[in-house]
Amino acid sequence: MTDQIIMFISQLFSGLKIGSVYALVALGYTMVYGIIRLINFAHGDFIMVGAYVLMLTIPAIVAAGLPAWVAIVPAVLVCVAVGIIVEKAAYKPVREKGNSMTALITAIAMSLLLENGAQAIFGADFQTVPTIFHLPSIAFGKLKLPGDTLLTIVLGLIIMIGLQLFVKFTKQGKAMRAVSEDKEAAVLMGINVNSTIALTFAIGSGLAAVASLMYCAAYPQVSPMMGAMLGLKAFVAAVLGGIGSIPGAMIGGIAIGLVESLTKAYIGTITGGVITSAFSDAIVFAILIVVLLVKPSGIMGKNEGEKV
Amino acid sequence: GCSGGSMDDSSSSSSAASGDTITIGSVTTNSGTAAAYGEAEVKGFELAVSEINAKGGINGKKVKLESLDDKGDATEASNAYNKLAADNSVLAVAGPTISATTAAVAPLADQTKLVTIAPAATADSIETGNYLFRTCFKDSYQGEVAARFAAENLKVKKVAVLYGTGDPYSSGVGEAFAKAAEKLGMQVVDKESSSSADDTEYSAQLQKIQASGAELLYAPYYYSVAGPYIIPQARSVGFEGYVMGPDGYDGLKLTGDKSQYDKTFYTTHYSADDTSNTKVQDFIKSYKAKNNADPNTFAALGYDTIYMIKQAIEKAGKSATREDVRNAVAGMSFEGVTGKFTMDKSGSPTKSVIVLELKDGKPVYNTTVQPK
Amino acid sequence: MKKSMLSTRQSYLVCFLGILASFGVVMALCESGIANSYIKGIMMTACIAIIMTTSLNLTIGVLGQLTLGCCGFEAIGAYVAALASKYMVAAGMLVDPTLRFLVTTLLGGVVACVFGILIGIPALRLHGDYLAIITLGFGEIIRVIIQNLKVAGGMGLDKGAAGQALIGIERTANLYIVFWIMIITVVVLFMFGRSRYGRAVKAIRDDEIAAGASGLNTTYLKVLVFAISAFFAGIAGGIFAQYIGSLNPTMAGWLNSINYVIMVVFGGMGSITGSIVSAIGLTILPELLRAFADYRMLAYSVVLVLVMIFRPQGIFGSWEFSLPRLVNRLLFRNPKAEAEEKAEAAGKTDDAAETGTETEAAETAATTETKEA
Amino acid sequence: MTDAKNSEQPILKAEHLGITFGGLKAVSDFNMTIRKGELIGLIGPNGAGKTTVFNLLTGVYKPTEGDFWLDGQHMNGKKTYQVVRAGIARTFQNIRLFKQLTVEQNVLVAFDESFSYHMGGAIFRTPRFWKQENEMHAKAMDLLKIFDLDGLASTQAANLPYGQQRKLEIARALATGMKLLLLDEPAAGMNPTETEDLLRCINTIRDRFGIAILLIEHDMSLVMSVCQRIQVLDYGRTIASGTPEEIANNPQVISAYLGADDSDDAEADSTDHATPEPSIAKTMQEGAR
Amino acid sequence: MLEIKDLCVSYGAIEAVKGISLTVNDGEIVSLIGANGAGKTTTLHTITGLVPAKSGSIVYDGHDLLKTHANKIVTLGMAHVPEGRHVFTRMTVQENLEMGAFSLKDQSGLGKDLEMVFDYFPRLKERRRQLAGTLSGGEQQMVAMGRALMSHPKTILMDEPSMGLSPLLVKEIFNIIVTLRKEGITVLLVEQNAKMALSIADRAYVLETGRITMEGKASDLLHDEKVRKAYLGA
Ligand SMILES: Nc1ncnc2c1ncn2[C@@H]1O[C@H](COP(=O)(O)OP(=O)(O)OP(=O)(O)O)[C@@H](O)[C@H]1O
Ligand SMILES: Nc1ncnc2c1ncn2[C@@H]1O[C@H](COP(=O)(O)OP(=O)(O)OP(=O)(O)O)[C@@H](O)[C@H]1O
Ligand SMILES: CC(C)C[C@H](N)C(=O)O
Ligand SMILES: [Mg+2]
Ligand SMILES: [Mg+2]
Repeated sequence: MTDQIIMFISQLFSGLKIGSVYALVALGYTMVYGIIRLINFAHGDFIMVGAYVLMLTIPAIVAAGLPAWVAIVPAVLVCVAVGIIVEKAAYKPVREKGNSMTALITAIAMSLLLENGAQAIFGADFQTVPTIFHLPSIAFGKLKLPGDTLLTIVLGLIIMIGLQLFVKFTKQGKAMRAVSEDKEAAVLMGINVNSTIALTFAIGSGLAAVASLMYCAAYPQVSPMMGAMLGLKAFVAAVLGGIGSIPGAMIGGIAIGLVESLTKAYIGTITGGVITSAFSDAIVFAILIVVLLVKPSGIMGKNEGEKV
Repeated sequence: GCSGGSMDDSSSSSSAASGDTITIGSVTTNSGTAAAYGEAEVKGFELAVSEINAKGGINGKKVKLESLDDKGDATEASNAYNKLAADNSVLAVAGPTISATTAAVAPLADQTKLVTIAPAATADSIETGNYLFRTCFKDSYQGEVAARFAAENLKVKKVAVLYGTGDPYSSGVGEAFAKAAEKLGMQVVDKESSSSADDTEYSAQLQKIQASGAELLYAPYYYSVAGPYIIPQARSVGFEGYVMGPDGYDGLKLTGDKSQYDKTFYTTHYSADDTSNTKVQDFIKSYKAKNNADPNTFAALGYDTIYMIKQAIEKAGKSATREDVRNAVAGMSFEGVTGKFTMDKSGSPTKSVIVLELKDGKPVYNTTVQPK
Repeated sequence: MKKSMLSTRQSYLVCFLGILASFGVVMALCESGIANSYIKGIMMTACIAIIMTTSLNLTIGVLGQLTLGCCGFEAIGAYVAALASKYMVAAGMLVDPTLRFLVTTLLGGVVACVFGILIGIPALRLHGDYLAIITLGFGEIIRVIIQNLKVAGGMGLDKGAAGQALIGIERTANLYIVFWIMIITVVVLFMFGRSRYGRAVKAIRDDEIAAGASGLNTTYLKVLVFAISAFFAGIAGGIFAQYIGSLNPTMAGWLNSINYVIMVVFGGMGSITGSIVSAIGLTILPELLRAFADYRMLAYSVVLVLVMIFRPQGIFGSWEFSLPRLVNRLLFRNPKAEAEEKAEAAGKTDDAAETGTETEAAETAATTETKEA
Repeated sequence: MTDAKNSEQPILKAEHLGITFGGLKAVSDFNMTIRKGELIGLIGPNGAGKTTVFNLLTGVYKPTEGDFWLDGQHMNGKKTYQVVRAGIARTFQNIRLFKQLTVEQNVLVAFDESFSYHMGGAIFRTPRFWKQENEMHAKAMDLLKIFDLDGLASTQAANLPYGQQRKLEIARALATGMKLLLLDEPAAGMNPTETEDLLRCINTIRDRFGIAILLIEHDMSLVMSVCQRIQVLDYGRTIASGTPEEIANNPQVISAYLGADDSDDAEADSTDHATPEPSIAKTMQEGAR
Repeated sequence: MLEIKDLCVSYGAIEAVKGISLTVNDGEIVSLIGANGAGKTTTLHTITGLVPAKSGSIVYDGHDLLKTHANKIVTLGMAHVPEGRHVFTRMTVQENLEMGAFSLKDQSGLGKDLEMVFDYFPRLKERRRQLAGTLSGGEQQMVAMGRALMSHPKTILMDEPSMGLSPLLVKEIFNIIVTLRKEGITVLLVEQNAKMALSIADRAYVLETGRITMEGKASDLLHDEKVRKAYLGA
């Protein structure tokens, strides 16, 4: 293998690494958006919450002789609790009285609340998270593929398939789809709308905890604001893939990860230095825009053209 | 007839600080991504103020610190600053924290004739040569010292630079380093950039740097980015050369294997084990007593900033006006925990730079580069 | 009943007098020195926020399309105005600062408007959250581009090289002039809203398909609204640049845009009064909360959630304040007018009582301005 | 009425119009000619493609085959608003009003194109602005009067009862100044009394405005009493077209749409609850007379 | 048996239902007729818990419906075919029908139930894989009715089932209602097509602006002069 190819492949993998984290986060967005048509701006901050739980519990867990990743258990519990509280305390009352714009502002406000709350509790400073996985890299000659990257990708795929099966085939999954389309009709079918929405939030928030584990494994640091940009990118990923679509979130996440990594690596060379790797964020958004203009519902999204 | 509406009127040619207290204002970044710096600075301010008050204040008057947050935002910073400026009892301002907000405040300082000393805003461009001063050296100087250190002490030939374009600090130091490196006969083999100074993933750029054969990577980022992301990622793509950074590396966050931080150097303002400076140990002791933690560079700069103001007010005398204080700061010589220095004409100190090296994850004093 | 009320012409006159009066108050405050530079700074920030919010309200409240990229346009306006001003200063053109301020600000608005059209044409094919995310994307792209633009130089990379540094912009913004720009903005937006254009735009908000089927060129109107919003955002940017004196590309970021969206929704979608009051209120609120330093953002977000829960339509809903109506009420008390008033307060008739309420929003600007000071 | 057939140019001419949705041929080979003053019925089973024909004629969908002309002007590929300005207006099967606007404003919006003051005029409130606004107001009130809606001019549209919403939708369509009016099930959800009222309205506007109307309706008594000709769609194809009498007796139409005439049971309807009242064909014939 | 007593419902300041009482006995078809906005839909919505009542009582089979959670009502054997169809637009026809059986503990009879619905509405069988949102109005009405049947209801509330349907289908739907009754299902039928509704109903109520103004045997009402004039378009 030439150096060029090795470089290319490792770029691909570094794209996949961040991409599969985006995908995990995007799955949470998609679940929640799918059911209540709300961009849950606070979702990125759920990840921050999860990350703080990891930071706080890992030392104790390691001290108890357990592997660090066991910290996912308290992280999921806390995230689920936070998710359900946010839904019950803020989103539900607003959903019942307001419109979609109000709901969006509420979500933004919840995001601010979580960020500033975390800052009040933990301070604004960054704090590091202990190493979570001690996975060996898999080496092919000069090419080294980090173990946790592979794990993140595999985990992302498993969760995606699991969710897809859940939503398609279980009763609760069907209830979610019904609620997402028509709450009144769903009630008439005997579905408890509120608990279905709560369940969706629980799943979405649980996913956020998983995402925070994988994120902290790759980027071992927490801060109150860490969720903002991550959340935004993941949301872009969800929209790119077709928001509401579970495979779409996965595809969107991976796509954004790859685009980021490959543009950082090659855009400068391709454009002869006119556009540098510093443009990578802009390029991600440009691709999103192009995709949406060509296919307004995203890569995997169903076209919901309104029937006149 | 619109003068009243003009933002440029300087109504307040402030009278002497009346009453028996002197108010020092501060505008710092206490929330948002750069909050840690602001918080450290405020701790430095508070320590200095309490020490000063314990020793009887300035010119016999008690000192009061009026501390405001700018959230790292230019508009917030100017509003906060204007609030201080409108208060005639404020004689001087310490802050703002980062260059971006300092740039917004600089013209206000000139306009309201209120001396303002930024502890750590290092960007070159904020200089006005009038009411704005700083306690720290500036980026071009810092970059140049780093380049000189690389050439003379580390004796490298090929260097690479990586910086974030979104941040004037990161790109400012990065460019300064590159320019100086070329002047000193080193070869800048690769120059990479990131979208912002708080990205998390740099391996694409780092891989190219590794491929370019650089012996030293100059990566001017904040401590929160260089520690957990840049250095480990550089090591994981196989880069084994030196890594250098600016004062933002202070308090570097370490993760994982400590040995990956070996061969890392950075330029800064002060070192805890700089034995050449006797003030340092006293400062560390009282800081620890008050805050139960080790001070970092920014706390040290904040601490010095207040003492600079004290020195200036004392010199200006009991009935000092804002202008008097300004004149006292201009050209002053000062000796503090971050070194001994003199203010130049444009309001920046000419001061020595300390280079620290990470050994087993701990910063260790390496050398002091004296100003030429 | 009409007889006992102000005629249309009289209503206009009342509004104009109201505006003059409020300007008088602002002037008195400034000239007497009651308003120090801090208060003046806040008034300036509030004026900028009013321009941003009322014009954004046209897109969000009146057209009903959520955009999260308004600060992208503000940034374009700011950078264009700043660079133009620097260039003019360097070239010795337009030495009169007021004139230079007006010309560069207008230029900022025009360039932002052009971008608004270019971006609006493709973007407005999308709706709702998709439009929101796409405009957010444009804002971010603008940020990154400015950041990397050699001429803008991030922010003052190199003070030596002319034109690169976007600090040291001449601070020519004058509160009185900005006040009048704000008034003009509000009046223009108000008149636009109460004309066939405004009606058409509201029709699109209520049902785009039916609007097309009523013969409206919906694409044209949507882009028009977008362009107007962008124009005023650019104006606001031009003022901002020449008030603050230094620029940073992060101003184009989505977090800033969201702040203005919050102001719009907070005040009430479609209500110019609401936008003005919330722009002023949310500019002042954080200043008042300064005392609570660490907790002020926390408090702010809690307040926001509570307002959304207990008053989801925003503080003013779609209600507009009207000075002529107030005058009518005070001078010609009669039950019918009051009933009408009540109906309107309930948000039932949007702007049916056209003539009686003509320049009320401009008026609101005036009176609220007074409140602020 | 039949002399309308002899008039010069047809208002609408559609030839072989068709559209496919991912394999589903919703409409195919649709031909129709409508002349001034005519009122044509378009009927057919649910899902036959009637609404889709409307969508094709108003530019909501682009036809995948065929062409149509309005007053001799080729209309394929025109945007909705262009079609409307050229002279085709419609109502919707599911009412689409501008809910937050007042009744009068709903109509004013549709006038929009016939008024020409510009933005400058709006902002500076020029005399032209006032003149046109007043004119518009007067015209709108005239139009609303036809539908007895003038008293409700400043009510918010969403607060109107259903029947009046239907009427307002028609008034709004009329305000576009069209030559051809497409009505999609205007009587749906109305009781017979309200339907009768609507029928009167339709007749009035046709006579008063001299326009052509194409009407989709499942209420046979209405269709049969007002339409001169009826075209029947099934599975997107035209299965019959002709006078109401011809249609009412067309076996294909009966089996696909009207249902067999179980007039035997009809007598029993009031006594035997087990049988619904089926004498639709009878009602139709009555109406047709 | 369904018994409503003194029911009042309001939307904010608007009083839509002003104290109505009505009874539906097992195995009956009871028709509720009235002009637009009379409060018919509101009544049905209140029965199935979609809208809260202000006062009064609704008892069904000994259960106080006003105290029963809306989503539990269907498990008591009451299905509601809502006005405006409310099909799940992004689900296929078949998925919609399956949703109808959501409340059933035992899902094993699903296939048979589907066949039953397809027998009633052969059109749906053709379109079983089409997204319900792209169906024509009439087809959607069939989906809504089919979906209600899937829950094995003892009582069905129908809100204008004939709206927008072709004459043939209207007839079919009324036939189906009659068949349902024959199978022992109780039907509360809201209709604009009063003539047809009265001709198949046992009893009927006339609702005018939130109040019941007339009630009695359907056949009597069908011949009542006032009713004929107001609702039958005689
Ligand atoms: N956008 C679309 N995508 C897919 N199929 C569609 C679409 N629009 C219409 N159809 C299909 O085309 C057929 C005709 O629909 P259309 O709405 O024209 O029926 P219709 O004759 O108006 O029926 P109804 O009397 O029930 O309103 C239907 O089978 C419908 O499912
Ligand atoms: N969600 C709502 N909010 C406010 N008012 C409502 C609401 N729904 C119905 N109403 C009002 O309640 C009254 C009764 O409405 P309802 O829908 O029950 O009538 P209906 O008899 O079903 O009429 P239709 O024949 O038009 O279906 C009407 O005046 C209506 O305007
Ligand atoms: C606190 C410091 C790291 C700030 C940095 N020197 C700047 O100018 O932005
Ligand atoms: Mg149809
Ligand atoms: Mg109803």
